[in-house]
Amino acid sequence: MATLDHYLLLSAVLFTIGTAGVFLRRNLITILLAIEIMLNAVNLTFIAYGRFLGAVDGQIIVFFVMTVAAAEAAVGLAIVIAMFRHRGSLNPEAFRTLKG
Amino acid sequence: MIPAVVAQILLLLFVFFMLLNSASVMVYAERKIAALIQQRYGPYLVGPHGLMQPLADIIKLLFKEELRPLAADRFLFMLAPVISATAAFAAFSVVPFGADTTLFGLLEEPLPLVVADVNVAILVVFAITSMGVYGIVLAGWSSNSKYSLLGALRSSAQMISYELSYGLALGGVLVVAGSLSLREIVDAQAGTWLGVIPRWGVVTQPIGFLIFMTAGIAETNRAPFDFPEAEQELVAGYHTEYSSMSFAMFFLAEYVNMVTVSAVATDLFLGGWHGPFLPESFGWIWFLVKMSALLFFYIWVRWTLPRYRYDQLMMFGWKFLLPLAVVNLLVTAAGVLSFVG
Amino acid sequence: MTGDSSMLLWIPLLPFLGFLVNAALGRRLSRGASGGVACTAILASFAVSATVSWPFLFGAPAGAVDQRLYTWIQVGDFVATFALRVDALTALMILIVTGIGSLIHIYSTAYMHEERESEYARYFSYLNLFAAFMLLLVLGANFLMMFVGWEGVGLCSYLLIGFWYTKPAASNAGKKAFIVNRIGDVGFILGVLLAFRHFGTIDFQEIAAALGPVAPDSQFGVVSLIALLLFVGATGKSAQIPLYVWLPDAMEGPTPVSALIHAATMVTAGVYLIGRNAVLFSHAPDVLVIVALVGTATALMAGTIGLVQHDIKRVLAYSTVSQLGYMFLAMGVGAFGAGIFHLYTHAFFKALLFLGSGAVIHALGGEQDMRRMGGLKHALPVTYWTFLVGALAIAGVPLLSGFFSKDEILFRAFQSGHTWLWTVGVLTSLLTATYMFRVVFLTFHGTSRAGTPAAPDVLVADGAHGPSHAGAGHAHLHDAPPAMALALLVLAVGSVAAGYVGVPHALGGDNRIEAYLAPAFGAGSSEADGVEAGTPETPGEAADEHGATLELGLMGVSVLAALGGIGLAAFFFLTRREAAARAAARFAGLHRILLNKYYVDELYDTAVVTPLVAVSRHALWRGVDAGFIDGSVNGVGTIVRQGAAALRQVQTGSVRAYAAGLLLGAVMILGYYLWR
Amino acid sequence: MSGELALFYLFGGAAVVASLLVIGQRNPIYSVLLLIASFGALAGLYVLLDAPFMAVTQIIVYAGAIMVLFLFVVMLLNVPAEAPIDHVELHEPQGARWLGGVLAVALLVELGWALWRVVGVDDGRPVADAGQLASVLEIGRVLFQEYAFAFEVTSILIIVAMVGAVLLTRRDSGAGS
Repeated sequence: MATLDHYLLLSAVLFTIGTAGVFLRRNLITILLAIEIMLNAVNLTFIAYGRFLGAVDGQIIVFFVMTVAAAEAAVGLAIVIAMFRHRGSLNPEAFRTLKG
Repeated sequence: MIPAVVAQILLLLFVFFMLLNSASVMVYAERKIAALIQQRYGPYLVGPHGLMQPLADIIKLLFKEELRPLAADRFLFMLAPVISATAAFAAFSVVPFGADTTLFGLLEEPLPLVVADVNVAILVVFAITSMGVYGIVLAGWSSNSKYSLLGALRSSAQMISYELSYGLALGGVLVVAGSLSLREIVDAQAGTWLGVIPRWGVVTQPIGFLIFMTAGIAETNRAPFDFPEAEQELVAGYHTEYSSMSFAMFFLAEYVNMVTVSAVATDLFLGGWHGPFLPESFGWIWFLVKMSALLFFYIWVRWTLPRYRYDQLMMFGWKFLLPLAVVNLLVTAAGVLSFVG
Repeated sequence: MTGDSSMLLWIPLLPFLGFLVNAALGRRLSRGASGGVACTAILASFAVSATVSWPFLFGAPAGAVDQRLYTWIQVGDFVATFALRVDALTALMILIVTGIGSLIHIYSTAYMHEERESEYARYFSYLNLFAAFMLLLVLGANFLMMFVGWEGVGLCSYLLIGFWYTKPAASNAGKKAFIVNRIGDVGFILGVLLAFRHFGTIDFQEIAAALGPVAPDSQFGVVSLIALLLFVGATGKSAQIPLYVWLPDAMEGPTPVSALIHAATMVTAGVYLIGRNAVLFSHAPDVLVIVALVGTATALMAGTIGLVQHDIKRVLAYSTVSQLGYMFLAMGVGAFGAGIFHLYTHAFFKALLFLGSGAVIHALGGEQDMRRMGGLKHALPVTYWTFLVGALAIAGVPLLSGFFSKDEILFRAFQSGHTWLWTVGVLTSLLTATYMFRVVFLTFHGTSRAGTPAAPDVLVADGAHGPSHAGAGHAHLHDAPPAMALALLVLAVGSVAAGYVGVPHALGGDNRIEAYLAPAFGAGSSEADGVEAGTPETPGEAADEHGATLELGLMGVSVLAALGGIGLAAFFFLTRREAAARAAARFAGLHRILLNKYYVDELYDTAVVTPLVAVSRHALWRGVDAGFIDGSVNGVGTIVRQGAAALRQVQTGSVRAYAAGLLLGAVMILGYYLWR
Repeated sequence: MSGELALFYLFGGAAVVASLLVIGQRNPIYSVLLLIASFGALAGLYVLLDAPFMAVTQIIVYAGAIMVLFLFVVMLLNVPAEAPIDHVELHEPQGARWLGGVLAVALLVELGWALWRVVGVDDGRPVADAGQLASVLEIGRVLFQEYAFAFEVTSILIIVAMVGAVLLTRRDSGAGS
């Protein structure tokens, strides 16, 4: 029987993986993916706790997180495209100059 | 006496093979009907009335050489058709096609005629269908040819656009039936009004039905929405580079998808296995009849209507179908609120 | 009796709507349209007021009608409901405001006719707005509501005094009025706050009820302080010593405005304030004495000044001040009924006089200096006769309204034991008669002195009657046009008849108005012993024989005073014009002092204004503002700039670095909570 | 070990491995696909947690829509696989990268620690109203009654995101330059 601890630990691991991804990868798209991983780790926590507390609110929150994630993906990818057109690269370090 | 587990497994295999068969049957039917529409004979050499034609096709496909472009991404190139086929088959798994049966007393407890009975079945179907996109997209991308890529992008764009109308059309029925489980939806359609009018979804949701069928055709990339494989422009689109078995899988997937859509439509709008003159245990016959009618409609449409232009398709999808679906959903909801409770 | 309380809101609302209309699309309206809108609004309001106050006037005069609209403010235990209330007193007031207001609106349609459309609409929008606020003032059921109206009328008076804002004198006068009123308002606000602190409520009735069982302050207590502060506010609004200085300058505004705001209604707000809080004041005998003193002093002072002014409107202004003094005298001796009675009659004849002077000015194309008038009797018959009636009324000639009310006051003053106050009152009434008839004779009798240059000793730049009239000369010497004539006649009738609601018992009348007003000064509907202390005028008490004979005697004296005053005026300004000049020459010093209004303005200027300006310039501006505030602002700027220069090093532009910073923070915070 | 636990380890392991691979290799296409896989595994976990509706939503929204968007972008830009660090065209400081990595590990340690403190809060007894948790009806009720306002607000959020995306990707205004 998987307890709350199992799920929390799992989501901690996933979250860390996402965090590490944000730093280690040198490709904006992959970084966005890593962020999605983090979001999902959080979602898992919410649902696990919702189950543990016997309330659907956890699922509701996840619902909203998904909405936000969708918006974030749309805008983020749009920015990525714009930047790629601008610099021809997706390496975040390619955009260090603070002036256009 | 067969234990339930065994029965379940048997059912699963049965459904699988029936779907496989349905593909070949559909191929034959398609060619024959096309011929009739075009005043030809169609296949008639292989076997009586060319009944063996599908078999011949399959054998031919099997013995073809498995080609793969050099520049292709090997793994994804292999993966794509598998995804398509899997999605196609998986989608059917939650579609019930008959009332519970004991197979004339062979089973001790009645067996629901559905591979997996989920209480959010309709959403599952929806989800798995949306997975189908990946097959196409990956195929197009991995085979690294511009025709494939274009076909893939087109088809995925098309599927995504029409998924919305598809889902909203479902919404109408769900609101009326008040459930996400296909079985309950079907059972909600049992019986008649005034003894003559069947309580089918198509009666309560005529517009929803039309939207659903249109979107379904687009979802399955059938004419007149068959852009992915628009031969004239894209030399068969995303599966240009495919041949032999992998091609067969796409082929299969397309027909299985048609079957799935028709089956779902039957469950949602045509009262599933409910119908007059037949006992419950033979409801699946009604189901087959209705489904076949829809499949015929598919083929009929394909050979009757010309293909749209791509921009027209998108226009139609976003500017007509989607708003219509939304309005339909709103009106339905309002109606349910005011009449039912 | 809580009858048609739902109608109360409409009384102030209708003029307000009129204001909105004229303010919003006045530019596009024709003169007829905007004037029509304004008059309709005020007349409708008058109709509503009449229906509302009908039961009070002719029914059982008891209790009050409330209309609570909503709870306006609620902070802790401070609750201010947006509530309107009508009782006997308010019923009278709203009738005066809307009634006189309507007449003056009508009068204005003709008087302001030379203005441009937009100006015309602006004028009427102000006028309506004033009516709305004045009605709110008198209808308000608590101090806060009253205060809204109080400030509102102040604003309108400012706007209307400075109506011809292109004229420096006018705009300055407006500012002066506004600022002087602010001083009074401070007192008012403090009074209200203290009242809330003391009583825990600001509702008039509740305060009165709270005071009911309490005995009056033996010596100067909190209640007295509240009363005193409120009285300071009253002096500001009602132009009493020491805050009367704004009223004469207010004559820069259009004459109908002077009639409506600075004679009939607004300036009486202070009197109303005291009447409204009769119970409160009657619990503060010391303050009542102060009120009486101030009132009397003001009456005398203003009367003397009025004696020598040359500007017809200024004479009227000073007469207004002195009449207000009378009212405060009445209030001071606890004769609230008499005070309100005089307020009511005064509204009629003073409005009449102002409108009459307006007609004269109108006819003479903006001339206000009496030394260039004269002999207008035949040219302006209607104006002349109505003006004469007004003058007789204010002079207190028997059987006219002024007679009854003024004598009531004097009688009460005497009865209350302040004999010398009574003496001064009589003297003042003599003065009143004198200067009023000086005006009459100088303006209407004798020979026309039109076009003679003004004598050099005219210190005040007489407000020309608006740019539109400037230079019009005396080309058109016409009598009042119909609209103005109508107003004049109605008011004349009023000035004669208005007094008969208060015929004293000595003359076999039943002092109806006093009986009628009595409950309004009690602690609401509830019984209250404090009331009797404050308002000794209950018919039975005043009707005893001794009182009657005494009253008759006093009456005779004041009648003699009035006639004597008229006689003096006739002697100096009708028959022996040169005698006046000689008298002026003999008492040159006194004459100059009077002409310069006791140099009060100059006094204030040196005592208050100059130091204030000096402090503001040197201490506040150069010191606090330039030194401290600017310094600190610039300092902040510098700090920010240097801090930014330092922090700029952190901005590597590498997103990853920023993210690392974020994560570091998260890790540290989490770590902190774990270590604890 | 019960069947549920087995399933948990199966899905959880799949999710972890997939996620590791997502950040573990250079080809964005594969990253996207692996992420989809990990989402699938998570969906499985949601089913274990009596949240079938969320599981399906996860598939439809994440796998079906968001990831397709990613895939599209990757394809359209035809993003090349990341170049190995030694021959990157512009010399980039690696400090932040490694710091980030270390911090991530530190975070994991801390989370583990925090978890270890509360371990055993859930004694593993099955929740009473699993059915009520799973019911779409209940979710709908809560979502549209208690969270109605938030729901409406998200619609605004979506609109803004749409407009923003369209604006950003317009040809004439690339990267706001």
